[in-house]
Formats: sequence, C-alpha cells, structure tokens
Amino acid sequence: MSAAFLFALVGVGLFSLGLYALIVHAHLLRKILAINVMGSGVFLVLVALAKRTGESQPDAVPHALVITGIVVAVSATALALTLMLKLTAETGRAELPEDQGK
Amino acid sequence: MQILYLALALFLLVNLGAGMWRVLRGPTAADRMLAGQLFGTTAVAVLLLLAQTTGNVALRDVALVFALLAAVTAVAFVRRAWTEERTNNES
Amino acid sequence: MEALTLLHWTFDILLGLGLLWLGWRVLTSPDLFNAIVLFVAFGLLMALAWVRLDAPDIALAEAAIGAGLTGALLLAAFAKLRTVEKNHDIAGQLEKGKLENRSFQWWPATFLLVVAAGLGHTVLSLPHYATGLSAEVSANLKSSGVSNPVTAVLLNFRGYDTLLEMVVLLLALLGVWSISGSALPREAAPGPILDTLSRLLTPVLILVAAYLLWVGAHAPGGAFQAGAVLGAAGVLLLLSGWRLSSHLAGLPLRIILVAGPVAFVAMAVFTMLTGGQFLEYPRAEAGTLILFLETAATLSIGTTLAALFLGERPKNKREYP
Amino acid sequence: MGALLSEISWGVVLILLPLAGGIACFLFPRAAKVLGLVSVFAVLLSVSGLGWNIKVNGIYRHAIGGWNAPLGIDLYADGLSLLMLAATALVGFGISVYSADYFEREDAARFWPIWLLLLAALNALFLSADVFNLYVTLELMGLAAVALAALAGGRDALGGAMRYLLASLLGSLAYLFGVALLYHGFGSMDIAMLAVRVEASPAVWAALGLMSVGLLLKTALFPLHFWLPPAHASAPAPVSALLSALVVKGSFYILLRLWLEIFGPLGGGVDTLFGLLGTGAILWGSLQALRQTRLKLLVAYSTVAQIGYFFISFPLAASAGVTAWSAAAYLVLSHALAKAAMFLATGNVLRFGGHDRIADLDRVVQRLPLTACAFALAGVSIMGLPPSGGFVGKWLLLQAALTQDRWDLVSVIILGGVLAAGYVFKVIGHAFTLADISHESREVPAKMEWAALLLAFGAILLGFLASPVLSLVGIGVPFGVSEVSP
Amino acid sequence: MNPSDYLSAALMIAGAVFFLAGTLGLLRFPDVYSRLHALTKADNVGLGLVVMGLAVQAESWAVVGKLLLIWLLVLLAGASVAHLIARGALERGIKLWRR
Repeated sequence: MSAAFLFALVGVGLFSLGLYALIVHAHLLRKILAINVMGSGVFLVLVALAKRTGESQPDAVPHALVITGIVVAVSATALALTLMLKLTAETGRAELPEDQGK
Repeated sequence: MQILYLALALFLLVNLGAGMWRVLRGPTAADRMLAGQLFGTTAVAVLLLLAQTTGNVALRDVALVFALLAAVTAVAFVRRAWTEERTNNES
Repeated sequence: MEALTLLHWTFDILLGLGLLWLGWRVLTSPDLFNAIVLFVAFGLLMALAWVRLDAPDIALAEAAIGAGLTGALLLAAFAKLRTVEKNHDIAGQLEKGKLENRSFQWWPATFLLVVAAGLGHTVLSLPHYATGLSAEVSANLKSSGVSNPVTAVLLNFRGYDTLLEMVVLLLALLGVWSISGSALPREAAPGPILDTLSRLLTPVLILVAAYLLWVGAHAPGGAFQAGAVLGAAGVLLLLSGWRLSSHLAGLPLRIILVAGPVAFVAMAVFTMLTGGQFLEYPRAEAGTLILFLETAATLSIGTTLAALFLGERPKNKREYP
Repeated sequence: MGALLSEISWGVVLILLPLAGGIACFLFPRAAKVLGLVSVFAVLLSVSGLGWNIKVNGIYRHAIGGWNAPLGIDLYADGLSLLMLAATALVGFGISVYSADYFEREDAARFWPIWLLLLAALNALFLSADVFNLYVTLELMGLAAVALAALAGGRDALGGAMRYLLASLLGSLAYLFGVALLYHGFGSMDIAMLAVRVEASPAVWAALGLMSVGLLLKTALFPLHFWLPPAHASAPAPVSALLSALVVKGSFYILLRLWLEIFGPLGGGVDTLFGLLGTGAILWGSLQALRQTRLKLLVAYSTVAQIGYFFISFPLAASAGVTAWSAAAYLVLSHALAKAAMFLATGNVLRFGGHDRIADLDRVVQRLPLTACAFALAGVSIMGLPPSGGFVGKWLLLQAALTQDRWDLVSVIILGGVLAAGYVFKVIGHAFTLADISHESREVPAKMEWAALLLAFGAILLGFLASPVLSLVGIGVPFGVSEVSP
Repeated sequence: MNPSDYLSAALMIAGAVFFLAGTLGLLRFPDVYSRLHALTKADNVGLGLVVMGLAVQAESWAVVGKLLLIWLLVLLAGASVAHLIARGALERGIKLWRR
C-alpha cells in the first residue's frame, strides 16, 4: 500500500464524489464544480499509478497527459461557465430547463 | 534536520486544516477569502520546506508561482465576486 | 530512518484525507461562494499532492491553471451570475439555491459507493511495480532536443497531442465569443493601491513566465505553465481596468491568439517538406525548434486564457467584429 | 502523377487542411464563406487521394514525429476509417454548400471557423490509432459541437447545448478513466499494441465498462440518449445535420474500433447487452418519432432509432463477423447521407414557412418540390426500401441474423423499418394536403434545395454501389475477427 | 548537528510559532479587520523566519536570492490584498468590532 496506491484511491474517491454531485445537484455552477473535481480525480489516478517505478524517477508520459488534460479542463470550464451565464440570462435560473420544473 | 523539515511541513498542513474552519463559519465573504489568502502563504512555506527535504529545486519555482497566483485570485475576489451591496457612497 | 518514513506517511495520509474532505465540502457546501473558495483551496492541496507524487511540472500547471485561473474564472462567473439573477428579481431562488441542494439522496449515493468500491478494487489489482514507458522515454531523451522528460514527451514524442490541445483552447475561445454578446461591462476605477500592485506584479509575472518557458527545457516548466502565468498577468491587468486599445482588438489580437497553432502547423509542413515525418524535428536543431514552438505556444495560451477570463469579444469599431 | 499522388502523406493533409482553413476563417471573418468552401472541397479531394493511396498501397500508416508506436502516436487508416472519412467529407461538403446561403454575415463569421475545426477533429479522430489521442479528439469534437449547437442562442438552444456539454464532458472523463486503466495495466496507449497485450483482468473489465458508458453517452444510445433530441432539434438546420450525421458517428467509430481490436475477443455478455439496448433504441426512438408534432424533433428521434440499428450488429458479429460489421458500416454511411438530407430539407421547410409544425405543412410539395423530393428519398433510405443504401445495410443485417436464426433480431429489424415508414409517410402525407391556415412564405435559395437533394441522391445511389464500397471497406481487414490486424 | 543547523532550526520553529499565532488570530478575533491584521502580519513574519532558516541551509547565494524574492513577493501581495479587502469591507459597511 505505497503512496502511489494511496493517492490513486483518493483519485477514485474524488471521481465518485464528483459523479454523485453531478447527478444530484440541479444548479449548473455546482455541476461545473463537480466535473472539475471528477477531472482532478482521474488525473490523480493517472499520476499516482505512474509512481510505481520503485526508487527511480516516475514515468513521465502520464505527467504529460495530465498537463494536456488540465488545459483541456480549463477550456471546457470556461465554455461551460459562459453557456451557464447566457442560459441564466435567458431563463432567469441557473438550471437546466427540465430541472426548473421541480 | 530532515525530520525537522518534514515535522514543520506537517505542522503547517494541520495549520491549514484549522484555517479551514474559518472558511466554513466566516460570517462575511471577506472572511472566507481571507482564509484563501492564508492557504496561499502557508502552502508557500510547506513547499519551501518540502524543497529542502527532497532536495528538488523545482519546488521553489512552484512556491514562486503560488505566491503570485494567490494574489491574482484575491484581487479577482475583491474586484468581481464581492457581492454584498456597497452601502455608503461609492467613491 | 523509521521516524522519517512515519512522517512521510502521515503527511501523505493527511493530504489524501484533506483532499477527500475538501472535495466533499466543495460539492455539498450550502453557499455557492463558499464552494468556490473551497475549490480554490482544493486546487492548492492538489498542487501539494502533485509535489508528493514527484510531479513538479503538474504542480506548476495546477498552481497556475487549477487554483489561479480557474479560481478567477469561477469568481468572475459567480459575480455575473448574481447580477443576472438579481435582474430577474428572484431573491427566493437565491435562497432556494442555497437550501434545496443539500438534500442527501440515498439511491445515487449507494450506486456510486458500489462504483467507487469496484474502481478501488480494480486500481488495487494493478501490478505493484510497473515502469510503463519510462524506459523508452529515457532511451530517446538524448535525441529529443530537451533534457526534461515531461517536456520531451509533450513537445516531441507526443507533439501531436499538444497541437490538438492548443486547438481545443482556441475552440473554447471561439465558442465563448460566439455565445456571449460583445457588451463589455464598465470596469470600476482601480484605485491607487490596486494600480501600484498591478504595476509591480505584472512585470514580475511576465518575467516568471519567460523564466518558466526557458527553464522548461531542462527542469520542470514549459509552454503550458509559462502560458498560464502569462494568462494570470493578463487577468491581473484586466482586473485593474486595463483594456486592449480598440485598433489592436481586431486582426492583431487574433493573430496572437492563433500564433501557437499556426506555429505548429508551419512546423509540421516544414518538417514534412524536408523529408521527415509529420512533426519530426531534425535531430540537430530539435532543441531550438522546440523552443520556438514553445514561445509561440506560450504567447497564444496566455492571451487565450486572459480572453477567456474577459468572456466577451473585445469591441472593434473599425473592422467587422 | 502516380508517384506524386502516393508520395504525399494524405492522412496528415486531411488533418492540417481543415485546421489551417479554420484558422484562416477566424483570422479573416469577411472571407470566411469562401475560405470555408475551398477548404471543404480540398478535404474532399484529399480523401479521394487517400482512398486511391489505400487502394494501391494497402493500409496507410504514419508515425508522427518519427517515433514508433509505444512512445509516439501513429496515424492509421484502413477500409473502415476510409469509409468514415469519405462519409464525413461528402456530407460535410453538402452541408457547407447549404450553409453558404443559410447564414448571414454575422453568424457566418461564427459558423465557419468552428465547423472547420470540427471537421479537423473528425478527420483526426478517424485517423488516430492512439487511445489518449482519441480522448483529445473526442474533447475537441464535443466542444465544437456544443459551440455550434448554441449558435442559435435561443432559450432551448442554450438549454440543449448545456445539457449536451455536460453529457459530453461526463462521457470524456469516463473514457479517460478507461484510458488510464488500460495504460497502467498494459503499458501502452497504441490500439494495436493493446490488442496484443490485453487479457481478461479486473482492469480490462473496468476499462471496458467505463469506456463503453462514456462512448455510449456521446453516441446517445437508448438509455443515454436524453440530451440528443433537444440539442439537435433546437440547433440551426446545417448544425443539426452535422450533429446527427457526423458527430454522433465519431464516438460510435471509436467504440467499434476498440471492440474490434481490444474488447471483442474478451467475450462476456456485453455484445448481447448492446443488442438489447439497440433494440430498445429502435423501438423507443421510432415510437417517440411517431408522436412528435414538430418536424425537427421527429427527425432527431429518428436519429435515436437509427443509432439502435448500428448496435444490432454487435450480437450478430459473434459468428457472422464480416457481414454484420459490413452491415453496420454501410448503415452508418447511408444514415449519414440520408439524415443530413432530411435535416437540410427540414431547414428549407422551416425557412420557407417560418415553422416546422407537421400538421400544417401547407402544400410543401407544390411549392418546394425539390425539398419534398429530398425528404422523400432520404426517407426511403431511412426506411430501408430496396434501391437505397439503407436497404443494403438492413439486408446484410438480416442475412447475418438469418444465418444464426436470431428471429428476435430479425423481427426487430423489420418492425423498425415499418415504424420508420410510419413517421416518414406521416410527414409526406401532410406535405401533400392543404393546410387550413395559409401564411406568407419566404423564398428558399435554390442552392439550399439542391444541396439537400444531392445528399438524398447519394443515399439512394449507395444502393447500387454495394460491391465496390464493401470491397473498399474490406481493405486492411478491419473486420477480420479471427486474426488481429497489426 | 553543527551550529548553523541549530540556528536554522530555531528560526524555523519560531516561524512555525508565528504561523500558529496567525491561525489562532484568524479563528479567535471578532471581526474582519482584526483577523486581517493578525493573518497578514503573523503569516508574513512566519514565512520570513522559515525563509531565513532555509536560507542558512541554502547551498548557494542564488538560492538565498530566490527565497528572499519569494518572501518579498508574498509580502507585497499580502499587504496590498489586505488593504484592498479592508477598504472593500469598509465600503460595504462591515462594522468595526466594539467591546
């Protein structure tokens, strides 16, 4: 149970937490936060498991993947936030149309 | 010396946790953002200690970026996300 | 030695638990603003986790993009959200937004507990020792033109991913500009202190960005981290009321925004014409070519991130918007 | 000339061309329309170049950056990818001609750069042989599709786009988690290398589960289709055509490629599950389509139904491998053409009458003959009547089902065809009748009507080109169930 | 443990004590302004002491320079942000605490 697997399990935990919040919460800003937390979870799993190289340096490829992933995540978040703001301007509520009923 | 560095880093991490309580309870938005500022400074200290423990020079660059970015987030809060109405006359 | 490993262990366990607890608080905190501040703190702890996993490159990227820029984006969006909701005069919704989200629903929770357990078991079933591609990376590192393995993978071995990913950034900006109108909110006067702060910090930020760009060849750093720090400089300028002059806001701004992808496409055509494969740098000049690409990438990433923060297309009277 | 043709690396041209075109349209918004049309036409030419290259030299392979598979990323194109690239180029060209007149200056400057970057993402996706690279192309495709879906800017367009974005991001993250498990389990991200190294283990089952859920979410297969109808129905007509005909096929192609190379040989009941979901999609989609009162929603639900047909081929591939997969490939191609024609025809009707309520399609046949004919021909292919490409696809599917005497799937295929006939004729019927309220109409440019008609002709023409297309698809033995293609 | 180790250990422990003081102030003080006051001062001094403690151990003057640069930046940022928050709080009418 080395540090690699500890942080990998934390990553799995974050992924599941984010998925729960994405399903349960109706407010769009919460959903966007949930997706960011899920993304951090997957990245944590990717990098944590890269540390299973014993004493030597960890595997550099997952690190590059995660840097690419972080930039993709920030651009998706920016688009989601703008879409949320425009939807709220149109409907008055920061929720998906069918959620506004309940 | 290694043990001292790591013990202090651990202590500061616990310190962060204590500061977290203010984020949750802070009556005003300013209190919450204040704790965000605490996070920045303490994280810089933890990083510098870790840099010394592991001998990884790059962590000092991370601490440098931390110091700068904490300020940007705080300014973003002050200029944009402070939503309570401005009660007395706006300057 | 026993005490040291014990300390390392407690630090990791505390950090792991802190991450999980903060993640849970971010997602279930009653107040939205509180959730955003907690998310910024979550980003800081994530950066510490990357440091503990010997990933300083990612710690830099997380510190600059995860905690810094995403935090600023969320705070700005939160501000606009409140003003928009206030215009629709639905104070009740604000309260409702606070309360109605804290109900704990059993069905999704149990389902996700099962999913988490399954994934946890799967992760633990993976072999305890695995080197992945680190052997290939170190074997080819010498001929990649840089000595930092992560930059070698990002810019040379998997340079194609980086090209596509810069197009993702450009596309996000195109999407944001096409969705939002171009009505720029009037920025309040910055006041003396903020003015001097931005006057002092912005040059330092730009200097640090250049440093990170340069150091990326042989130590953690590189185009994305430098671009993010440059973006933070842009955000600080925008916050203190600075705006791009209108005659620059047309074609010149767009040229900088596409500088990165265009540099990559030009490099691709150049490498193909000189007989190599797509994006195959000639061995001798690989280092300098990578540095050129990274400079163009840093410029366009920084400008794009700042433009994403602004959210609106800058007004340009003379030319078609 | 032959040397020159085979010397150019067409795969790379196919990726860089739309990318450069998109950037050019962004830089010079006033010339966006001309640049866009030129780029899409050039993409069409380079697809034929690639096709010629593959026909002569066999599988197209290109190691990017000069690094071979495990370290670098490989471009790989066999018959299957060529078919998808050809479908994308053909439908893309038709839609571009249509959009040239559909958008005014303001929207055109927004549409063309995003559309060309979407085209670059689709080409990159069909050419890539690296699992993480597919994640980046998936994300690129998702963001471009969302930006286009939100172009109209109305309340339901934004709602549909937001729901689509959240579903797309969730799908990409689930897919990425699967990539992480595969990489850390077997040490490579190249599909061919994974195919050799993968054996049944918890990591592979979890990766299969996560990647399938992610890709099914993006392909909108039956239980996970909730985001598709509102997003496709509320988008501008050419964008709806893009989403239904091309974007949905991208994630299906990845699932098919992963299934053929990595997950298929593992067995397990997953293929029967896909069959069940496909059946559900056909029945549920068709019934919903029958109930719709608005034309665009009807066509969107028809997409949900037709996607079900693609997944019927999974359970049938157990023993009749090549016929089942060729059927799926053929259905994908003909659906792309037919559905694009249908959505463009719907766009014409919408522009002409200002509404798309099926009940009062006031004498559309007399006043928009070409559009009505396009809709009818596309309907023929969707239903699967003899001369059309849809018929060939369904016929191959029936053949595969009959050889394994899977009578349940045979009945589903035929019932699906009947239901499809139901909703197509419902629309055609109204097109002939005289609606009670007459309303002023707006002139529809001829080019838009011809674009829809030519795409519909393409779907019908496919019915006659069965053997050449299938032989082309067979290059590189993508469906060689027995031996794994290198 | 030669004398320089003792010196840096003492400096760093003092720094940690200041951090502790800063956090206690943050938790205990009644209103924003006093918390701001406690936090900014204590943490910056704490960081200064930790930086000096590490500087004693630093292998080269360049490292000492970098550490000091980091500290100065934190000071600059901390001070101006503290002022901005305080001014903002005043404008929003957050009352000062009176016994």
